[in-house]
Amino acid sequence: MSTKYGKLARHIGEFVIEKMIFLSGLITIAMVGLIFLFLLKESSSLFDTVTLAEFLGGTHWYPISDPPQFGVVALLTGSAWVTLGAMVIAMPLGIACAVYIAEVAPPFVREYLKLTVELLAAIPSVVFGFVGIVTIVPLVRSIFGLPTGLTGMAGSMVLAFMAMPTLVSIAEDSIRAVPSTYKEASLALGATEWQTLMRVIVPAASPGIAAAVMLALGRVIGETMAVMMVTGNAAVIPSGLLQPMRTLTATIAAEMGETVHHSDHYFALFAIGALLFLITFVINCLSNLFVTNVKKS
Amino acid sequence: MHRHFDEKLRQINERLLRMAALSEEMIKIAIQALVDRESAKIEEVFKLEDQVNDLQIEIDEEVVHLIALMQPVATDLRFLIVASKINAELERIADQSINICQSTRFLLKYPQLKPFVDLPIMADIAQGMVHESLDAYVQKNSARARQVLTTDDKVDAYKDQIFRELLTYMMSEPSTIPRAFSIILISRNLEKIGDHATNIAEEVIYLVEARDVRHHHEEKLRHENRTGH
Amino acid sequence: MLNEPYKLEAINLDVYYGQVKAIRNATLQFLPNKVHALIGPSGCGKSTFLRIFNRMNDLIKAARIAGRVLLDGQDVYAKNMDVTELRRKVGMVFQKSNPFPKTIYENVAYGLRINGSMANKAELDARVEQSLKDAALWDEVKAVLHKNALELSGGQQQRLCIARALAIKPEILLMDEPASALDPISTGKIEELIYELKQRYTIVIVTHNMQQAARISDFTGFFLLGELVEYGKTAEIFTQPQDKRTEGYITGRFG
Amino acid sequence: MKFKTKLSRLSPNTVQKIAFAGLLAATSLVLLPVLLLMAVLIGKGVTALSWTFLTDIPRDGMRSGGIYPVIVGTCWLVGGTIAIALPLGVAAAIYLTEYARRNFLTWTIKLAIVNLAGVPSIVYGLFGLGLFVMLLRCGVSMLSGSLTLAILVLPIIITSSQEALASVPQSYREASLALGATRWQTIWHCVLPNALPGIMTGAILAIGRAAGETAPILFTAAAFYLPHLPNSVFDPVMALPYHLYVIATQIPNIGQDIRYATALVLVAMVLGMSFFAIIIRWHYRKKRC
Repeated sequence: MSTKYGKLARHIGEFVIEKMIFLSGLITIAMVGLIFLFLLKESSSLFDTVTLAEFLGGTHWYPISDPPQFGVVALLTGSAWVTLGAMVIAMPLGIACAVYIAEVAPPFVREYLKLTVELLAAIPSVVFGFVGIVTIVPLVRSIFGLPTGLTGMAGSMVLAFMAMPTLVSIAEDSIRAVPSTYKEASLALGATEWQTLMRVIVPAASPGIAAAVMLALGRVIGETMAVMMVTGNAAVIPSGLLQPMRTLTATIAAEMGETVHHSDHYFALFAIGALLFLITFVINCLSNLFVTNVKKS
Repeated sequence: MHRHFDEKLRQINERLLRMAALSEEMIKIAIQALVDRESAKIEEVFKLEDQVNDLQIEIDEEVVHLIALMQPVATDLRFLIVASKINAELERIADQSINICQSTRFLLKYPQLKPFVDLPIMADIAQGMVHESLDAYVQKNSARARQVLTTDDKVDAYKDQIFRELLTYMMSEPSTIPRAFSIILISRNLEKIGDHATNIAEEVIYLVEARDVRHHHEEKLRHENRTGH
Repeated sequence: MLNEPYKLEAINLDVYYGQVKAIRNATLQFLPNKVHALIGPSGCGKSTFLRIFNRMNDLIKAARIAGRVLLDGQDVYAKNMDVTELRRKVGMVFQKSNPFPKTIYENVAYGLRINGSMANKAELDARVEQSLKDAALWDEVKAVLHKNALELSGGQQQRLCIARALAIKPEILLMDEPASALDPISTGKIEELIYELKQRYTIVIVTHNMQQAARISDFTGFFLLGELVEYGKTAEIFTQPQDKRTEGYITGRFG
Repeated sequence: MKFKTKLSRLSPNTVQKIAFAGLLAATSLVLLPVLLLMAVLIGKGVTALSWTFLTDIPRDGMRSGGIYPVIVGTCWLVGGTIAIALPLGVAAAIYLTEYARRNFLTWTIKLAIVNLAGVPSIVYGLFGLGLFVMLLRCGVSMLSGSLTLAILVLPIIITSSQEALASVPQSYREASLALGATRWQTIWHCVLPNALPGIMTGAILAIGRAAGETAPILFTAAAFYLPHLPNSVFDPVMALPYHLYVIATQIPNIGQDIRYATALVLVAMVLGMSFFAIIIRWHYRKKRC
């Protein structure tokens, strides 16, 4: 039988363990706060010399000129073009793919298809970048007859693939989550499977599909390495996808290595980081909203 | 599977058997008191009747409890309902013995009318019927129960014979009428005991075969089916 | 009832569930070596009431109580009450059998291992065997003690849960509709088991099946809308209930 | 509109056949390139792969030789990452599922985790640079890299552990508590063993993710060229993903097969982990049913 002393030791031990667990939980939340505060703190130094309007509205990104100019419009436009291009490619393909896997593919094929999608999710982004360089870049150059294939178009195509796993797996989940009674009711009324899909299942799953699109969008905007490797990295405002361009993420990755620490350039890169953080934060909150809506209904 | 319900049923069974034994004993002693002209034995019968009455109430209460609490079905249900009915029949058998004793009390005030020949035999048969019907119940033996049904005719025959014999006494000597009438009543009591035993036997057949053989019930049914009513 | 000391009692007990008063002013006593059944329509607060006694309702944040609960005359809700110690004294069997996904042996040994009360393997083996025997399961599982408990049938799983509760030698056994998910044969086995177990334990069983309460219990309490309408000997409740509402419920005339 | 009327004249079954064919085409367009990619990587990479490639140091400005320090560096980095992130993450998950009440704090934590998962990896890199490298003076080192990657994979570990813990039926906890176990005993003896497969799956996925990430280690841990193994956790290391980036874009006149082989090793490492996780999940799912 346990002695009084043993019982006391047990109580103390448990008290300590529970407090440690609580602390770990707190550390985790603290991390998120810390990341944002840190980005804010480091980037705030930039605004001693540059105004927020100059930063957000400036069209020239000449960080090492004298005097340097830190306008992110070119980079924002670059990110926007690449992202837009990627989503235009990824959305129809990804949703079609999700519908096929969830509702059309025979069961034994379905498992393999899902496995392939998961495979795609696991491939590191440098590998995408590398493969992009050796395959897509020359392809874009020859198709469009360009002097270089390192363009926004190549970036969009690579990103479209990288967005696919997020898009397909979440959309597929939400399609599968539609109660089978809906489907049965529609089929029982004499609708074909395709009619049922388009008029009942996909509309019912649409909040989930929207969430999938948002999450994929977040992934695309935040992607760094692959984009940096295939877009050509020209910090000018692009007028179309067939030009070299540079994204927000690539700018940080490419320039941070060469900056002097605690220089304006360094702080400017942190400011870009903060901007990215905000953009993805908003996108995440939006997709989260869709997901909770789905759960409620 | 073991059920503690079975234990309860067994207890009821035991009580019924004890009651049956007491009832048989009462018949026996009542007839002894008459034949041997021993008024002391009459008191014995009355004492036994008290026990029978107590048992009747106990069994009735237990049956009600078990039906209320255990929701018996099929064999269990038939068993409890039959137990309740046998309980009542046994109590009436005991009552008949009491009636015999009351007639005996009257008879013992006068000299004996005639030596008893048929009456003790008839009492034996009636007592045997009670015994047999209870045995059939315990063994759940419907063949034995049917045997009891046929024995009932014998008791009826003895009753008629005793009645005819005593009728001649009464016609030749009117002063014997009260005594002879009492004896006729006793034979009638014994006949009733036989009837009660018959009822028990019929209940046993219902218990075992789940068939109702009372009042030629089944034959009537068969007849109705044939004629299309 | 009798002049025997009560094993467990609730005095003027109110149970709140958030803003809702789930149980109103219930007072009732449980005697050693008797089976006490709590019956009533679904949602009348029986299960909540049962969980008061081993303080399992501590887990439900919204639940709180007023009134007193006494185990052997001691206040269960006293500040210095060791809840784990209490739960060792007051065993519980749940509505849905919930064996751990471990072996049959490990399920029964779980409570003993947690406490570290067994000196050696032999002692542990013996206790596991005894508990399984007490739960009338030993003969069915003695050859497969190291098989996963989830492979047992529903009725066997529930008896395993009873064995698991018995292993730590409780004094009281709380049962929350222990047979509601079982077929009639398994139910019959559990009922017979309860009849055997009452020789050694104080048993409180919640059931929505009043026939079951009638079959197995010595005392019955009838709950309606959080109120203890009637409490007394089972035989009396089922043959001559004092309250019209009890009569209505047990005869099935109740709207 | 003319097209539409024409289409509506087709029988529903024909429409369905055409539509399904379209879906199949889209699916193939998405998934066939993946298989093609794998085929090319394997086909071109395997020829350059050799025992010396895996065990030799890079030579001749990385144009020849092997990638031994790169592989070892990656393993160290990832090992450190998981050593930091796993206990923290599992503890946080235990706190959230077993202890936390439903209140504003919990809601904030959940939101924080969701957002942490969506933060671009380059932002983690910035954070690591600012906090670990500069502020805490760990320098560009294995330690800084592991810490940064640990924060990156925390959401993965927390969410998968939370799911695993939540999937342990509430009735197990009730049974254990009713047997007189304390809360922690219940978690340790009853909940965690049942959640272990799920937690392991999450951990392995986290390892795969950490091994494949480049951006977070770009300024926190990665060395451009370091032909020997690191001596302490305060040394920078070479890491596979960064190395692949370097030889793919920064080194001119390098043989294609070295690039393919490096990419193949990286992919094999990461996918190996994922497959392992999938197998574990599959195994336990089968066992549970």
